[in-house]
Amino acid sequence: MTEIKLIYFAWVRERIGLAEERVDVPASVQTVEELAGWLQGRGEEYAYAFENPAIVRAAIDRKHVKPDALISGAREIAFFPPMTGG
Amino acid sequence: MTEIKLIYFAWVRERIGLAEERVDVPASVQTVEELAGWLQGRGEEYAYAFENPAIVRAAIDRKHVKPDALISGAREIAFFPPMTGG
Amino acid sequence: MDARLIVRVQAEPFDPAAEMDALAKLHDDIGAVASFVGYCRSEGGRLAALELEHYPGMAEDEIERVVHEAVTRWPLSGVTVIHRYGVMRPGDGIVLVVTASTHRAAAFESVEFLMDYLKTRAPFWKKEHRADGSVGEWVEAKDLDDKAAERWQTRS
Amino acid sequence: MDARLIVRVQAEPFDPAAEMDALAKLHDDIGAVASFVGYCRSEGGRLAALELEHYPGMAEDEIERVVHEAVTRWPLSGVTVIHRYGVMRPGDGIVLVVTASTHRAAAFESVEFLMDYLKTRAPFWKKEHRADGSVGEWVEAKDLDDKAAERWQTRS
Repeated sequence: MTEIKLIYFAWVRERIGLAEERVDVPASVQTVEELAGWLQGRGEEYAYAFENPAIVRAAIDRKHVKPDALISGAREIAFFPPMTGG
Repeated sequence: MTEIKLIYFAWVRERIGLAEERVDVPASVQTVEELAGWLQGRGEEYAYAFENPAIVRAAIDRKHVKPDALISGAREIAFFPPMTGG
Repeated sequence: MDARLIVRVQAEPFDPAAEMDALAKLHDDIGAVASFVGYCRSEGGRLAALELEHYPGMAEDEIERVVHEAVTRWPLSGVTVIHRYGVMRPGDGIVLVVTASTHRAAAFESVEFLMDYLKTRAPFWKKEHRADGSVGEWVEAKDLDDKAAERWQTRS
Repeated sequence: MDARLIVRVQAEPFDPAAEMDALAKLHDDIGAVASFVGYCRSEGGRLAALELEHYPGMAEDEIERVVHEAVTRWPLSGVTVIHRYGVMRPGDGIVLVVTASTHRAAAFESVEFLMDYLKTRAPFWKKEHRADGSVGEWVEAKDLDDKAAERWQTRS
Protein backbone atom coordinates (compact mmCIF):
# COMPACT_ATOMS: atom_id res chain seq x y z
CA MET A 1 0.00 0.00 0.00
CA THR A 2 1.20 3.49 -0.88
CA GLU A 3 -0.39 6.68 0.37
CA ILE A 4 -1.03 9.15 -2.44
CA LYS A 5 -2.62 12.59 -2.46
CA LEU A 6 -5.45 12.80 -4.98
CA ILE A 7 -6.95 16.06 -6.23
CA TYR A 8 -10.11 16.48 -8.25
CA PHE A 9 -11.32 19.39 -10.35
CA ALA A 10 -14.51 20.64 -12.00
CA TRP A 11 -17.21 17.97 -12.43
CA VAL A 12 -14.87 15.21 -11.29
CA ARG A 13 -14.62 17.07 -7.98
CA GLU A 14 -18.37 17.70 -7.85
CA ARG A 15 -19.29 14.10 -8.59
CA ILE A 16 -16.89 12.66 -6.02
CA GLY A 17 -17.84 15.37 -3.55
CA LEU A 18 -14.26 16.00 -2.49
CA ALA A 19 -11.60 18.47 -3.64
CA GLU A 20 -8.77 16.26 -2.39
CA GLU A 21 -8.04 13.24 -0.26
CA ARG A 22 -5.21 10.93 0.72
CA VAL A 23 -5.75 7.30 -0.20
CA ASP A 24 -3.87 4.07 0.35
CA VAL A 25 -3.44 2.48 -3.03
CA PRO A 26 -2.69 -1.25 -3.28
CA ALA A 27 0.63 -2.16 -4.88
CA SER A 28 -1.20 -3.93 -7.72
CA VAL A 29 -2.38 -0.53 -9.01
CA GLN A 30 0.49 0.67 -11.16
CA THR A 31 -0.83 3.06 -13.82
CA VAL A 32 -3.11 6.07 -13.87
CA GLU A 33 -5.67 4.00 -15.78
CA GLU A 34 -5.58 1.31 -13.13
CA LEU A 35 -5.89 3.92 -10.41
CA ALA A 36 -9.02 5.33 -12.07
CA GLY A 37 -10.43 1.80 -12.32
CA TRP A 38 -9.65 1.13 -8.68
CA LEU A 39 -11.27 4.44 -7.65
CA GLN A 40 -14.42 3.48 -9.60
CA GLY A 41 -14.90 0.63 -7.13
CA ARG A 42 -14.80 2.89 -4.08
CA GLY A 43 -18.44 3.94 -4.22
CA GLU A 44 -21.11 5.31 -6.47
CA GLU A 45 -19.74 8.87 -6.42
CA TYR A 46 -16.48 7.50 -7.85
CA ALA A 47 -18.29 5.27 -10.30
CA TYR A 48 -20.17 8.32 -11.53
CA ALA A 49 -17.03 10.47 -11.82
CA PHE A 50 -15.23 7.78 -13.82
CA GLU A 51 -18.25 6.42 -15.70
CA ASN A 52 -16.53 7.41 -18.93
CA PRO A 53 -12.89 7.01 -17.94
CA ALA A 54 -11.64 7.84 -21.43
CA ILE A 55 -12.56 11.50 -21.04
CA VAL A 56 -11.10 12.03 -17.57
CA ARG A 57 -7.59 13.51 -17.79
CA ALA A 58 -4.84 13.09 -15.26
CA ALA A 59 -1.73 14.88 -14.06
CA ILE A 60 1.07 13.50 -11.90
CA ASP A 61 2.90 16.07 -9.83
CA ARG A 62 1.39 18.83 -11.96
CA LYS A 63 2.28 17.42 -15.34
CA HIS A 64 -0.17 16.01 -17.86
CA VAL A 65 0.17 12.25 -18.21
CA LYS A 66 -1.34 9.51 -20.37
CA PRO A 67 -3.45 6.67 -18.96
CA ASP A 68 -0.51 4.27 -19.05
CA ALA A 69 1.73 6.52 -16.92
CA LEU A 70 3.18 4.78 -13.87
CA ILE A 71 2.07 6.21 -10.55
CA SER A 72 5.08 4.94 -8.65
CA GLY A 73 6.78 7.80 -6.80
CA ALA A 74 3.93 10.26 -7.41
CA ARG A 75 3.33 12.79 -4.64
CA GLU A 76 0.11 14.21 -6.09
CA ILE A 77 -2.22 12.84 -8.74
CA ALA A 78 -5.01 14.98 -10.18
CA PHE A 79 -8.09 13.91 -12.13
CA PHE A 80 -10.11 16.40 -14.15
CA PRO A 81 -12.25 16.87 -17.27
CA PRO A 82 -10.78 18.14 -20.54
CA MET A 83 -9.66 21.71 -19.98
CA THR A 84 -11.73 24.67 -21.07
CA GLY A 85 -9.57 27.65 -20.20
CA GLY A 86 -8.38 30.37 -22.53
CA MET B 1 -4.94 66.12 -76.40
CA THR B 2 -6.47 65.54 -72.97
CA GLU B 3 -5.46 67.35 -69.82
CA ILE B 4 -4.84 64.99 -66.93
CA LYS B 5 -3.71 65.61 -63.37
CA LEU B 6 -0.67 63.51 -62.49
CA ILE B 7 0.54 62.90 -58.94
CA TYR B 8 3.83 61.36 -57.88
CA PHE B 9 4.88 59.82 -54.60
CA ALA B 10 8.06 58.79 -52.79
CA TRP B 11 11.10 58.35 -55.04
CA VAL B 12 9.03 58.83 -58.19
CA ARG B 13 8.18 62.30 -56.85
CA GLU B 14 11.78 62.98 -55.83
CA ARG B 15 13.22 61.91 -59.16
CA ILE B 16 10.75 63.95 -61.20
CA GLY B 17 11.07 66.85 -58.78
CA LEU B 18 7.33 67.49 -58.71
CA ALA B 19 4.52 66.34 -56.42
CA GLU B 20 1.89 66.92 -59.08
CA GLU B 21 1.30 68.54 -62.43
CA ARG B 22 -1.30 68.85 -65.16
CA VAL B 23 -0.20 67.56 -68.55
CA ASP B 24 -1.71 67.47 -72.01
CA VAL B 25 -1.56 63.88 -73.14
CA PRO B 26 -1.78 63.08 -76.87
CA ALA B 27 -4.76 60.96 -77.89
CA SER B 28 -2.41 58.16 -79.03
CA VAL B 29 -1.53 57.49 -75.38
CA GLN B 30 -4.27 55.15 -74.19
CA THR B 31 -2.98 53.00 -71.33
CA VAL B 32 -1.12 53.63 -68.10
CA GLU B 33 1.88 51.81 -69.59
CA GLU B 34 1.84 54.07 -72.65
CA LEU B 35 1.51 57.10 -70.40
CA ALA B 36 4.60 56.05 -68.43
CA GLY B 37 6.47 55.53 -71.72
CA TRP B 38 5.37 58.94 -72.99
CA LEU B 39 6.44 60.58 -69.70
CA GLN B 40 9.89 58.96 -70.01
CA GLY B 41 10.45 61.07 -73.11
CA ARG B 42 9.72 64.35 -71.34
CA GLY B 43 13.18 64.82 -69.85
CA GLU B 44 15.89 63.12 -67.91
CA GLU B 45 14.08 63.44 -64.54
CA TYR B 46 11.20 61.44 -66.04
CA ALA B 47 13.54 58.98 -67.74
CA TYR B 48 15.15 58.41 -64.32
CA ALA B 49 11.81 58.01 -62.53
CA PHE B 50 10.62 55.45 -65.08
CA GLU B 51 13.97 53.80 -65.81
CA ASN B 52 12.53 50.54 -64.58
CA PRO B 53 8.87 51.00 -65.52
CA ALA B 54 7.93 47.49 -64.35
CA ILE B 55 8.31 48.47 -60.71
CA VAL B 56 6.41 51.76 -60.83
CA ARG B 57 2.81 51.29 -59.73
CA ALA B 58 -0.16 53.36 -60.80
CA ALA B 59 -3.58 54.38 -59.56
CA ILE B 60 -6.39 55.95 -61.53
CA ASP B 61 -8.77 58.06 -59.50
CA ARG B 62 -7.36 56.54 -56.31
CA LYS B 63 -7.70 52.91 -57.32
CA HIS B 64 -4.83 50.57 -58.07
CA VAL B 65 -4.65 49.71 -61.78
CA LYS B 66 -2.55 47.43 -63.99
CA PRO B 67 -0.27 48.73 -66.75
CA ASP B 68 -2.86 47.96 -69.43
CA ALA B 69 -5.60 50.04 -67.76
CA LEU B 70 -7.14 52.65 -70.07
CA ILE B 71 -6.60 56.23 -69.02
CA SER B 72 -9.61 57.57 -70.87
CA GLY B 73 -11.86 59.53 -68.50
CA ALA B 74 -9.33 59.62 -65.68
CA ARG B 75 -9.34 62.73 -63.52
CA GLU B 76 -6.21 61.88 -61.55
CA ILE B 77 -3.43 59.40 -62.27
CA ALA B 78 -0.80 58.62 -59.67
CA PHE B 79 2.60 56.95 -60.08
CA PHE B 80 4.50 55.54 -57.13
CA PRO B 81 6.89 52.81 -55.99
CA PRO B 82 5.66 49.56 -54.45
CA MET B 83 4.04 50.42 -51.14
CA THR B 84 5.84 49.98 -47.84
CA GLY B 85 3.22 50.93 -45.27
CA GLY B 86 1.95 48.85 -42.39
CA MET C 1 17.48 34.34 -26.09
CA ASP C 2 16.87 36.83 -23.28
CA ALA C 3 13.17 37.37 -23.85
CA ARG C 4 11.14 38.99 -21.09
CA LEU C 5 8.62 36.35 -20.06
CA ILE C 6 5.73 37.05 -17.73
CA VAL C 7 3.15 34.50 -16.65
CA ARG C 8 0.47 35.36 -14.15
CA VAL C 9 -2.51 33.38 -12.88
CA GLN C 10 -4.67 35.72 -10.85
CA ALA C 11 -8.19 36.56 -9.71
CA GLU C 12 -7.73 40.30 -10.37
CA PRO C 13 -8.57 41.96 -13.68
CA PHE C 14 -5.68 42.75 -16.01
CA ASP C 15 -4.86 45.84 -18.02
CA PRO C 16 -4.11 44.92 -21.66
CA ALA C 17 -2.80 48.42 -22.39
CA ALA C 18 -0.21 48.36 -19.63
CA GLU C 19 0.98 44.89 -20.65
CA MET C 20 1.26 45.83 -24.34
CA ASP C 21 3.04 49.07 -23.53
CA ALA C 22 5.58 47.28 -21.38
CA LEU C 23 6.45 44.95 -24.24
CA ALA C 24 6.45 47.69 -26.88
CA LYS C 25 8.98 49.63 -24.85
CA LEU C 26 11.39 46.77 -24.16
CA HIS C 27 13.86 48.11 -26.69
CA ASP C 28 14.17 50.15 -29.90
CA ASP C 29 13.83 47.25 -32.27
CA ILE C 30 10.42 45.97 -31.33
CA GLY C 31 8.63 46.18 -34.66
CA ALA C 32 5.49 44.25 -33.82
CA VAL C 33 3.27 43.67 -30.81
CA ALA C 34 0.39 41.26 -31.28
CA SER C 35 -2.21 40.60 -28.63
CA PHE C 36 -5.28 38.59 -27.89
CA VAL C 37 -7.84 39.08 -25.16
CA GLY C 38 -10.51 36.47 -24.50
CA TYR C 39 -13.69 37.78 -22.85
CA CYS C 40 -16.58 36.28 -20.95
CA ARG C 41 -19.66 36.23 -23.21
CA SER C 42 -23.33 36.33 -22.25
CA GLU C 43 -24.25 34.00 -25.15
CA GLY C 44 -27.20 36.08 -26.16
CA GLY C 45 -28.19 36.87 -22.59
CA ARG C 46 -28.26 33.22 -21.53
CA LEU C 47 -25.37 33.56 -19.07
CA ALA C 48 -24.94 35.76 -16.01
CA ALA C 49 -21.35 34.70 -15.43
CA LEU C 50 -18.65 32.13 -15.98
CA GLU C 51 -16.84 30.65 -13.04
CA LEU C 52 -13.27 29.60 -13.74
CA GLU C 53 -11.75 26.90 -11.60
CA HIS C 54 -8.03 26.20 -11.89
CA TYR C 55 -5.32 23.91 -10.60
CA PRO C 56 -3.07 26.23 -8.58
CA GLY C 57 0.58 25.59 -9.23
CA MET C 58 0.02 23.45 -12.29
CA ALA C 59 -1.72 26.30 -14.12
CA GLU C 60 1.38 28.51 -13.80
CA ASP C 61 3.74 25.63 -14.62
CA GLU C 62 1.82 24.59 -17.68
CA ILE C 63 1.58 28.11 -19.07
CA GLU C 64 5.29 28.61 -18.46
CA ARG C 65 6.06 25.44 -20.38
CA VAL C 66 4.02 26.69 -23.32
CA VAL C 67 5.66 30.11 -23.19
CA HIS C 68 9.12 28.53 -23.24
CA GLU C 69 8.07 26.44 -26.20
CA ALA C 70 6.98 29.64 -27.98
CA VAL C 71 10.32 31.41 -27.46
CA THR C 72 12.19 28.43 -28.86
CA ARG C 73 10.00 28.51 -31.96
CA TRP C 74 9.94 32.25 -32.70
CA PRO C 75 12.40 35.11 -32.20
CA LEU C 76 10.47 36.92 -29.48
CA SER C 77 11.64 39.80 -27.32
CA GLY C 78 8.80 39.46 -24.85
CA VAL C 79 5.79 37.35 -23.96
CA THR C 80 3.10 38.12 -21.40
CA VAL C 81 0.34 35.67 -20.54
CA ILE C 82 -2.23 36.39 -17.86
CA HIS C 83 -5.04 33.98 -17.11
CA ARG C 84 -7.70 34.78 -14.54
CA TYR C 85 -9.74 32.50 -12.31
CA GLY C 86 -12.91 33.13 -10.30
CA VAL C 87 -16.23 34.57 -11.37
CA MET C 88 -16.30 36.56 -14.64
CA ARG C 89 -19.20 38.64 -15.85
CA PRO C 90 -19.94 39.14 -19.57
CA GLY C 91 -17.39 41.62 -20.89
CA ASP C 92 -14.72 40.72 -18.33
CA GLY C 93 -11.35 39.75 -19.76
CA ILE C 94 -10.41 36.14 -18.95
CA VAL C 95 -7.11 35.67 -20.73
CA LEU C 96 -4.50 37.97 -22.21
CA VAL C 97 -1.63 37.00 -24.49
CA VAL C 98 0.83 39.57 -25.81
CA THR C 99 4.02 38.93 -27.76
CA ALA C 100 6.62 41.35 -29.09
CA SER C 101 9.13 40.75 -31.83
CA THR C 102 11.18 42.53 -34.45
CA HIS C 103 9.01 40.88 -37.10
CA ARG C 104 5.29 40.68 -37.45
CA ALA C 105 4.96 37.05 -38.48
CA ALA C 106 6.66 35.93 -35.26
CA ALA C 107 4.34 38.09 -33.16
CA PHE C 108 1.18 36.88 -34.94
CA GLU C 109 2.01 33.21 -35.02
CA SER C 110 3.22 33.03 -31.44
CA VAL C 111 0.04 34.61 -30.04
CA GLU C 112 -2.07 32.14 -31.96
CA PHE C 113 0.13 29.23 -30.86
CA LEU C 114 -0.05 30.32 -27.22
CA MET C 115 -3.85 30.63 -27.29
CA ASP C 116 -4.28 27.26 -28.98
CA TYR C 117 -2.11 25.58 -26.38
CA LEU C 118 -3.59 27.41 -23.41
CA LYS C 119 -7.04 26.23 -24.45
CA THR C 120 -6.04 22.58 -24.49
CA ARG C 121 -3.26 22.30 -21.90
CA ALA C 122 -3.73 24.90 -19.17
CA PRO C 123 -5.72 23.40 -16.26
CA PHE C 124 -8.74 25.72 -16.17
CA TRP C 125 -12.41 24.77 -16.28
CA LYS C 126 -15.38 27.00 -16.95
CA LYS C 127 -18.76 26.59 -15.30
CA GLU C 128 -21.78 28.50 -16.52
CA HIS C 129 -23.96 30.60 -14.23
CA ARG C 130 -27.26 31.08 -16.02
CA ALA C 131 -29.02 34.41 -16.26
CA ASP C 132 -32.20 32.80 -14.85
CA GLY C 133 -30.31 32.01 -11.63
CA SER C 134 -30.19 28.25 -12.14
CA VAL C 135 -26.98 26.29 -11.85
CA GLY C 136 -25.40 25.89 -15.25
CA GLU C 137 -23.25 23.24 -16.86
CA TRP C 138 -19.53 22.85 -17.05
CA VAL C 139 -18.48 24.09 -20.46
CA GLU C 140 -17.53 21.18 -22.68
CA ALA C 141 -14.17 21.10 -24.40
CA LYS C 142 -14.36 21.50 -28.14
CA ASP C 143 -12.76 19.11 -30.58
CA LEU C 144 -12.01 22.26 -32.54
CA ASP C 145 -9.63 23.38 -29.84
CA ASP C 146 -7.69 20.13 -29.95
CA LYS C 147 -7.47 20.43 -33.73
CA ALA C 148 -6.22 24.00 -33.43
CA ALA C 149 -3.48 22.90 -31.05
CA GLU C 150 -2.54 19.88 -33.16
CA ARG C 151 -1.72 21.89 -36.25
CA TRP C 152 1.40 23.23 -34.54
CA GLN C 153 2.78 19.74 -34.23
CA THR C 154 3.16 19.30 -37.97
CA ARG C 155 5.18 22.47 -38.34
CA SER C 156 8.85 23.11 -37.63
CA MET D 1 -23.67 42.51 -40.76
CA ASP D 2 -23.65 45.69 -38.73
CA ALA D 3 -20.03 45.69 -37.70
CA ARG D 4 -18.54 48.88 -36.28
CA LEU D 5 -15.83 49.87 -38.74
CA ILE D 6 -13.35 52.62 -38.05
CA VAL D 7 -10.60 53.68 -40.44
CA ARG D 8 -8.33 56.59 -39.65
CA VAL D 9 -5.29 57.98 -41.44
CA GLN D 10 -3.68 60.53 -39.19
CA ALA D 11 -0.44 62.23 -38.14
CA GLU D 12 -1.31 62.00 -34.42
CA PRO D 13 -0.31 59.05 -32.23
CA PHE D 14 -3.00 56.49 -31.44
CA ASP D 15 -3.97 54.81 -28.21
CA PRO D 16 -4.19 51.03 -28.67
CA ALA D 17 -5.84 50.58 -25.27
CA ALA D 18 -8.70 52.96 -26.02
CA GLU D 19 -9.34 51.36 -29.41
CA MET D 20 -9.31 47.83 -28.00
CA ASP D 21 -11.56 48.81 -25.12
CA ALA D 22 -14.09 50.37 -27.46
CA LEU D 23 -14.33 47.13 -29.45
CA ALA D 24 -14.38 44.89 -26.38
CA LYS D 25 -17.36 46.82 -25.03
CA LEU D 26 -19.44 46.82 -28.22
CA HIS D 27 -21.76 44.19 -26.82
CA ASP D 28 -21.97 41.25 -24.38
CA ASP D 29 -21.02 38.61 -26.87
CA ILE D 30 -17.58 39.79 -27.88
CA GLY D 31 -15.48 36.78 -26.99
CA ALA D 32 -12.24 37.76 -28.67
CA VAL D 33 -10.31 40.92 -29.43
CA ALA D 34 -7.10 40.52 -31.41
CA SER D 35 -4.76 43.37 -32.15
CA PHE D 36 -1.55 44.22 -33.88
CA VAL D 37 0.60 47.31 -33.51
CA GLY D 38 3.50 47.96 -35.87
CA TYR D 39 6.27 50.15 -34.45
CA CYS D 40 9.10 52.19 -35.89
CA ARG D 41 12.40 50.36 -35.26
CA SER D 42 15.88 51.79 -34.88
CA GLU D 43 17.41 48.76 -36.68
CA GLY D 44 20.16 48.39 -34.16
CA GLY D 45 20.64 52.13 -33.78
CA ARG D 46 21.07 52.72 -37.53
CA LEU D 47 17.90 54.82 -37.86
CA ALA D 48 16.87 58.07 -36.18
CA ALA D 49 13.39 58.04 -37.71
CA LEU D 50 11.11 56.82 -40.45
CA GLU D 51 9.18 59.30 -42.53
CA LEU D 52 5.88 58.02 -43.86
CA GLU D 53 4.48 59.59 -46.99
CA HIS D 54 0.95 58.73 -48.04
CA TYR D 55 -1.57 59.39 -50.78
CA PRO D 56 -4.31 61.36 -49.02
CA GLY D 57 -7.76 60.17 -49.98
CA MET D 58 -6.58 56.96 -51.58
CA ALA D 59 -5.02 55.75 -48.32
CA GLU D 60 -8.39 55.96 -46.55
CA ASP D 61 -10.27 54.48 -49.53
CA GLU D 62 -7.90 51.57 -49.90
CA ILE D 63 -7.95 50.70 -46.20
CA GLU D 64 -11.74 50.88 -46.21
CA ARG D 65 -11.88 48.49 -49.15
CA VAL D 66 -9.69 46.01 -47.29
CA VAL D 67 -11.78 46.37 -44.11
CA HIS D 68 -14.97 45.68 -46.04
CA GLU D 69 -13.35 42.64 -47.56
CA ALA D 70 -12.50 41.43 -44.04
CA VAL D 71 -16.07 41.75 -42.75
CA THR D 72 -17.39 39.76 -45.70
CA ARG D 73 -14.89 36.98 -44.92
CA TRP D 74 -15.22 36.76 -41.14
CA PRO D 75 -18.06 37.30 -38.66
CA LEU D 76 -16.69 40.44 -37.05
CA SER D 77 -18.43 42.80 -34.65
CA GLY D 78 -15.88 45.54 -35.01
CA VAL D 79 -12.75 46.53 -36.90
CA THR D 80 -10.47 49.48 -36.20
CA VAL D 81 -7.55 50.37 -38.43
CA ILE D 82 -5.40 53.43 -37.82
CA HIS D 83 -2.40 54.22 -39.99
CA ARG D 84 -0.18 57.18 -39.25
CA TYR D 85 1.89 59.34 -41.59
CA GLY D 86 4.70 61.81 -40.92
CA VAL D 87 7.91 61.35 -38.96
CA MET D 88 8.09 58.41 -36.55
CA ARG D 89 10.83 57.83 -34.00
CA PRO D 90 11.90 54.34 -32.89
CA GLY D 91 9.22 53.04 -30.55
CA ASP D 92 6.42 55.10 -32.10
CA GLY D 93 3.38 53.14 -33.23
CA ILE D 94 2.84 53.34 -37.00
CA VAL D 95 -0.16 51.14 -37.58
CA LEU D 96 -2.87 49.64 -35.38
CA VAL D 97 -5.32 46.91 -36.34
CA VAL D 98 -7.94 45.62 -33.90
CA THR D 99 -10.78 43.21 -34.60
CA ALA D 100 -13.51 41.89 -32.33
CA SER D 101 -15.60 38.80 -32.81
CA THR D 102 -17.55 36.19 -30.91
CA HIS D 103 -14.91 33.65 -31.89
CA ARG D 104 -11.18 33.75 -31.63
CA ALA D 105 -10.27 32.32 -35.02
CA ALA D 106 -12.17 35.14 -36.78
CA ALA D 107 -10.39 37.76 -34.71
CA PHE D 108 -6.93 36.28 -35.28
CA GLU D 109 -7.25 35.62 -38.96
CA SER D 110 -8.82 38.96 -39.81
CA VAL D 111 -6.04 40.94 -38.09
CA GLU D 112 -3.45 38.99 -40.01
CA PHE D 113 -5.34 39.42 -43.28
CA LEU D 114 -5.71 43.17 -42.72
CA MET D 115 -2.02 43.62 -41.97
CA ASP D 116 -0.95 41.59 -44.99
CA TYR D 117 -3.18 43.66 -47.25
CA LEU D 118 -2.28 47.00 -45.72
CA LYS D 119 1.39 46.26 -46.35
CA THR D 120 0.88 45.64 -50.03
CA ARG D 121 -2.11 47.81 -50.99
CA ALA D 122 -2.29 50.88 -48.77
CA PRO D 123 -0.47 53.79 -50.43
CA PHE D 124 2.19 54.55 -47.82
CA TRP D 125 5.94 54.79 -48.35
CA LYS D 126 8.66 54.78 -45.72
CA LYS D 127 11.86 56.78 -45.98
CA GLU D 128 14.74 56.22 -43.60
CA HIS D 129 16.35 59.02 -41.63
CA ARG D 130 19.75 57.75 -40.53
CA ALA D 131 21.08 58.16 -37.03
CA ASP D 132 24.26 59.73 -38.45
CA GLY D 133 22.16 62.56 -39.88
CA SER D 134 22.58 61.58 -43.53
CA VAL D 135 19.62 61.21 -45.86
CA GLY D 136 18.48 57.61 -45.93
CA GLU D 137 16.88 55.42 -48.55
CA TRP D 138 13.28 54.69 -49.32
CA VAL D 139 12.46 51.38 -47.75
CA GLU D 140 12.15 48.70 -50.39
CA ALA D 141 9.04 46.58 -50.60
CA LYS D 142 9.62 42.97 -49.64
CA ASP D 143 8.63 40.06 -51.82
CA LEU D 144 7.71 38.44 -48.54
CA ASP D 145 4.89 40.91 -48.05
CA ASP D 146 3.42 40.14 -51.46
CA LYS D 147 3.59 36.45 -50.67
CA ALA D 148 1.87 37.03 -47.34
CA ALA D 149 -0.96 38.88 -49.06
CA GLU D 150 -1.25 36.30 -51.85
CA ARG D 151 -2.01 33.42 -49.52
CA TRP D 152 -5.44 34.88 -48.79
CA GLN D 153 -6.34 34.60 -52.46
CA THR D 154 -6.29 30.83 -52.42
CA ARG D 155 -8.71 30.65 -49.52
CA SER D 156 -12.49 31.03 -49.49
